[in-house]
Amino acid sequence: MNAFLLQYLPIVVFFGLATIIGLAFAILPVLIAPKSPDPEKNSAYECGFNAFDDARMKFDVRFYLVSILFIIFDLEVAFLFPWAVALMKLPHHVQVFSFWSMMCFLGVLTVGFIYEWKKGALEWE
Amino acid sequence: MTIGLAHYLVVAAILFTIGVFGIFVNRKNVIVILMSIEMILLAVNINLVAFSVYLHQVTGQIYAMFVLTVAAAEAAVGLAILVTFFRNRGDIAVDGVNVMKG
Amino acid sequence: MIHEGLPAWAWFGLTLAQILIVTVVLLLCVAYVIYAERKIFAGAQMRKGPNVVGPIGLFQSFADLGKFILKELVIPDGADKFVFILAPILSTVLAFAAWSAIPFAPGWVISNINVGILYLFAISSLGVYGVMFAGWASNSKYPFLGALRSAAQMVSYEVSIGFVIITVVILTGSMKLQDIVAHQAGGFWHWNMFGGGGVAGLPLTLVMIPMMVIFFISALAETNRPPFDLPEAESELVAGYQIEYSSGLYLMIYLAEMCNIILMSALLATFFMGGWQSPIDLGTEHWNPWLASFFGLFCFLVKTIFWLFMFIMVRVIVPRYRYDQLMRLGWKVLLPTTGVAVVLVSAWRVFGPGHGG
Amino acid sequence: MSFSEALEICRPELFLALSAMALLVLGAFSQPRGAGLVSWLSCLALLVAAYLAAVSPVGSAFSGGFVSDEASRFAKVAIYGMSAVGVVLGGGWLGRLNARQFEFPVLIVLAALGMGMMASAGDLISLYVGVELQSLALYILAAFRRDDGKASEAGLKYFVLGALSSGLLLYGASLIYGFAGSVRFPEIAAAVQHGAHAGVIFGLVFLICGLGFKVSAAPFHMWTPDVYEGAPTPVVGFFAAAPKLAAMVLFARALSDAFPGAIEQWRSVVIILAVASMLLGAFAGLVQKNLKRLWAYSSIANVGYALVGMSAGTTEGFQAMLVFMVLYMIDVTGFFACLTALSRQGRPMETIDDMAGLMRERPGMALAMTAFAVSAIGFPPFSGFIAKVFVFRAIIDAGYAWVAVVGLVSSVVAAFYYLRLIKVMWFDAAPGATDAPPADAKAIAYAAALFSMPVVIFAMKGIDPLSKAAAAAFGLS
Amino acid sequence: MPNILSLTIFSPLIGVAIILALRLLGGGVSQEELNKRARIVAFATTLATFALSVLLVMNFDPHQAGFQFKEDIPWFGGWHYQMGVDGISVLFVLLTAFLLPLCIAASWTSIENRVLEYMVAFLILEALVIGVFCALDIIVFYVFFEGQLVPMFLIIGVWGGKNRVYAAFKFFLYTLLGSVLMLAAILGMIGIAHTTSIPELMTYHFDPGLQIWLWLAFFASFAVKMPMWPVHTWLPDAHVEAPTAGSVILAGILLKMGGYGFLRFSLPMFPQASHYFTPLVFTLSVIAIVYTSLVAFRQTDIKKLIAYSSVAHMGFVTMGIFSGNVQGEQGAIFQMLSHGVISGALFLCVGVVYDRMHTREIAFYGGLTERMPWYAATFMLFTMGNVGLPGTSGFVGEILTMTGTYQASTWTAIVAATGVILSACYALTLYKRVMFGTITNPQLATISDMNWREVAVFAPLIFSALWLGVQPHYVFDVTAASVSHLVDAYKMIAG
Repeated sequence: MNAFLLQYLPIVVFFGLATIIGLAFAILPVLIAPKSPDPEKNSAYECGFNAFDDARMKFDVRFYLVSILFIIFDLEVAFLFPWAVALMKLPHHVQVFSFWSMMCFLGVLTVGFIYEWKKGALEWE
Repeated sequence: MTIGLAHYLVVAAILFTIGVFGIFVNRKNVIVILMSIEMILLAVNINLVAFSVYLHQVTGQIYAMFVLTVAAAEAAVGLAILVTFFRNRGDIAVDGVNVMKG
Repeated sequence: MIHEGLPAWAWFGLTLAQILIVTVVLLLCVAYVIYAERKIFAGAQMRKGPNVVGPIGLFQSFADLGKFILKELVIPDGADKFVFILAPILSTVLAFAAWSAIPFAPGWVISNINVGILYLFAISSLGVYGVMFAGWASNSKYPFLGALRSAAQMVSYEVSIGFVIITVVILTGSMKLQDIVAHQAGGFWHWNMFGGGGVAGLPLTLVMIPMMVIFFISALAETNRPPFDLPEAESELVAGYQIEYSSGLYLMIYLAEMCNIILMSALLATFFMGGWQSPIDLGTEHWNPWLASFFGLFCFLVKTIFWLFMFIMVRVIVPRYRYDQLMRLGWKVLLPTTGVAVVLVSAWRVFGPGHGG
Repeated sequence: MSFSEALEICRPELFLALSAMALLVLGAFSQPRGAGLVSWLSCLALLVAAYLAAVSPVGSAFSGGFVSDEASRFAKVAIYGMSAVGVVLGGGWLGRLNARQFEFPVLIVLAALGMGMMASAGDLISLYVGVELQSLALYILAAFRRDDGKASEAGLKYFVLGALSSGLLLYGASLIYGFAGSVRFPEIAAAVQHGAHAGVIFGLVFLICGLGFKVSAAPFHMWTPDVYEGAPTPVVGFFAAAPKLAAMVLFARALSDAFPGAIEQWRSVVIILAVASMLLGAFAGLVQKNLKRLWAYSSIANVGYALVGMSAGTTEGFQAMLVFMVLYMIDVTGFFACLTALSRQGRPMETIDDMAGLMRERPGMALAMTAFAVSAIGFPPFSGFIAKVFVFRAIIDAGYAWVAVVGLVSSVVAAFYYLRLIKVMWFDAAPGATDAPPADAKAIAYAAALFSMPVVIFAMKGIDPLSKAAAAAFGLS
Repeated sequence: MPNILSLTIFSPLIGVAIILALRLLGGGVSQEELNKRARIVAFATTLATFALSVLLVMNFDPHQAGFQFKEDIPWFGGWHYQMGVDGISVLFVLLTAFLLPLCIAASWTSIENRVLEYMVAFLILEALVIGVFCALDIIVFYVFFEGQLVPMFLIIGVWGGKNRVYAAFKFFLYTLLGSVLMLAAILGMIGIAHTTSIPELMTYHFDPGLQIWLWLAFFASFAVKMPMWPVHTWLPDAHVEAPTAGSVILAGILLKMGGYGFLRFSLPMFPQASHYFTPLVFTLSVIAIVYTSLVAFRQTDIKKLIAYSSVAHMGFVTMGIFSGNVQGEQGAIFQMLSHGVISGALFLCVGVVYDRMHTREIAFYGGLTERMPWYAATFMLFTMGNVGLPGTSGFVGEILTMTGTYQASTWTAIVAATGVILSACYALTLYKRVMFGTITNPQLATISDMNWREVAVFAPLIFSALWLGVQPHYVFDVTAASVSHLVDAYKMIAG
């Protein structure tokens, strides 16, 4: 295994340890806590009513919209990272070029944003 | 064991195959198809990045960035179409997608 | 902290020890942050707060821990058991694992990866899954709605956080957190919140302090903290996605939330306030390395605690937002602002003084 | 190559991109009333882009990622022109439904931009970006009627299979990149000059499969009938025309510029695609009742013919492919313009039986549709004949006479269903009165019909040398 | 007159334009009036075309073997709009232009619906058919050759009888299948010879092995068109269902294109293959002559009977063509011309009674001599012509083809001669059953004899049938030079 990957090994170990902690918290109560289930206790919480209808119901389409918008914008942010890292390491004239390139990119993004705004995709009434 | 190019390619190929199968074998939910598509694209990205490192070129990683971005747009469009489909049909089962046959 | 040349078992042991230390300290911190929160909350409301368990209630959190573990673990009938249990574990794992990239002091970082920011960004994005799983697996309406709201809110603010981080990356030119901290050496006017470029960079303060504030606000939303605690708004959704949780599983959700708050504070300190750098250059590089490290840790802790205090004070002072206000703030105010900030910062760096132009 | 020169080379695309964004903003600010204005401006923008493409300088920009040569100019003029027609046709149609939305023309402009990118792609990255830009816009166009179940189903199917095909294409591209060591076509060509690595061939097959999906060649055709049937008619008219040409040009460029050394390998694959498409298009069309579906199979068959030209692997073959696609494009647009124009008591006429007695009621439309059907048979002296002659001449010259025979026989089989349409229109009695066709669709249909018969005879004098120059620009001897 | 050929070809299209203009501009005019004007325009146009073709023949120099009145305009892709006629084709142009006015006249009253379209279809058909005989570029030839399918398809399908759709489809698909194979061969030839010019292709020597395939491809097309046994089955159907004028065109002209194709392509371009396949052609021809004659004998429909007799007569033509000597070729050409006149006339004769009674059942008729003496006489003349009675044009053609064939293959000629006898049998039986005896069918009681228009239609046909019969040398004078050139070239290569 090379040194590059070795850097990530502690993270894996950390994940493992965290998982152990998590499992411990999940298993401990099972082992030591009392158990007395009854139907009322095990039913879903519904403010005193009996549960009706499927809980996994249809929900507002705006949540979809938000997720779609998120996918787009988050990816654009991901696009910015390498640029941001590299920007200051370039010779100046390339820097200017790369700056304007990214401004074009952001400009396109802005056009999309304006469109969304005007179409009311960002409204939440 | 040293992890070489071949391993990355095999992983990518497996992911790719799972993705393709996910599209054709899946009978339950269109969302699964969307996920399969993402899986295919990720397989491609693994390929690209692996090759890029192996070839000591940055091109592959740039390509992967493009793929990522486009994949996001694709997912967005796919979800949007899925939502309109759902609003018309009230269901997104794959078996339901067959009003037109022939 | 890669130690080349060590045998594998020694390396592994060392790493494990470091991780254990971080974990234990983190758990302790969580305990006392909870305690502090309750105390501050009480103080603001002219109450005493916890004062029974231990001297001035110092062991309150440990008592709570015991109580949680000793309570019955109720899993609702209709729940998807596997996912129901997985959700809090996932949240906890992510909340802990994020710490592996945080630099506590010079050289004190578990994994000094060169894409540290990206790693943190990824981990915090995954946090949404814990919430979604929890809400969905409960098979109950309140959790479901709470999870949806929470997810939508988290992703909405994630974008602004991304842009803010971009400004930081532009200033420092690296995604390695150690580099970011190192870049802010030389006195507080080198901190990113003041432009990160010494005296010449001071005009950027006008951009970077708002960025810091926005990061803070977004962090509140990301962690579902008041005033953006709509997913668990008790007047509407009782407790949001956590309603059905109890005992150890609830503990974990709570733990994860607290961990995340501390993490966000630490990030704020690292990104904008120089991390373990002291506010005034004391020439620590000439000190005994251990002393310098502990001093760095001290600076880091002070800054983190400051932000934690801010977290708690916001909860004390600011009333809760409405959901549409929350979304509007995220998409229509923070997103454009941060976008413009990215442009300004990059333009400053390219065309501003000291960089030709 | 300086940056400004590079911009010069991609000027038409630059212009289109800027206009698309400007139109989007304009539309967003002027809604809901500005849709008509945006529509006309889009049309204008496409025509200007076509002009710019016609006069754009030859060269390659952005380290070979964007190529402008005779081939791309030829294709772009046709693509942008047809897209402008698509805007007019679709705009009028939406206007009649009182569902005018400014997104429609903007999406067509974006799709056209993607097609322009495809026609100019000089490396695997711009290939992919072009394909996706085009496809994403087309997915939305297919599902543009949000409240129509069939349209959204069509959009969904198109999306799923389109995305799958992009995946295949991309996987192939990644393998080619890895094993050939570059994404630029000339460098790939240099790498595969003396026998290609198996990985490259593997990638090439995937690439061909992906492109096969995009041009809807059998056996990657399964989305076509459903999408054509479900999507709105004018949109289908647009689908069937410009994107196919763009995909074909891209196909040709990828094969000729990047894999001239592997011609033996790709030729056999393309021949298989071509033969399968021709036969499937001919036989599966026989049982169709819905005209849109029928024309979907017809388009599969026609893509097969175009692929025949390409599989010749010669300059003549590529020229034949270009000529075929251009002539076919005009025919198919005209046909769908007819379908758009025709309705009976407000219900669109979509099945063959709906066309009964059309000759009595709307002789003009019936004549136009007859012209398209006859042309689709490949009947002289209609444009379809000229197109097929080009294709078959090329493949026979390349020494694959059997492919030509298969193609000709399948065109006889296909003739049966075209004849059935003519028969229904001319011989059968009409069940009821048809509505007056709208002027825009009618004008487009008539213009296309006139092109298909007398005009083409004179137009070929121009198209022939242009397409020859275009084909010569591909990297084949 | 430099462009007389193009003028002849495209003059019918001028009529089309006028008719369309009438339709578009004649806003307030009644349908009746429009129909009438369309008929007049069509008739006048065809007459003008005929006049042009007469002019063409009069200016034709019979001593030259090559192509005359040549025109050559470059098209695209190395193709040329190249036109010209030689001794073989010029008379077919005349025949076409001659029959068309008669067709228009014959359908003056029998076609009542969609008259405009009908006339347009006929005029387009005429242009295309003349184009076939004049084309000197192989692609242009194919365009014209194939192009006439659509108008014919519509003529049968729109104005035909009960089973018209079936017949139209059969006609179209049979012919199309044959001709696409020819197209493949044409494209192959162009690829090898790098020219599309027919005169140049005629001098190009194709590899004998390849010739076999090319010949077969061309044969597929021409044999269907001709039609030869066993691919003749579309013809009776098409004839039965087509309107009278459609049948006239079909039998009179369209069938001749197959024979013309053999003369123009198969023999000169693929001599070795033609020689090689001569036995096959002979076999198919005699089968056609004998078998279809027998089939004709069993027919109950007058038109079908005549259709089968056409197949039989075309057998003589193919036989003559492939005999490879001057008599055979001359006879074949003559037979085609004469058959054009006689079978056309016979179909018109059927049309006369069909217009009146709307049936073509032989059993329906009987004893028409009583009521329609003029008609009976006309029918008699053409029946005799069909049988090949000396003095009529049919005789000359049959005797010459058989003489030619005799030199090439004795047995073929002998078997074919039985066909002459058989044709006498069925033709005379038909005549007897339709014309003689007493009227038994009461519906026939009111049937009237030919009116002046019908007489006017038949008069030129009667004249030409007799004139060709007694003065055949006019034809031979025109064709001699070209035919001997053809035969010489053929013999030189094929031996």
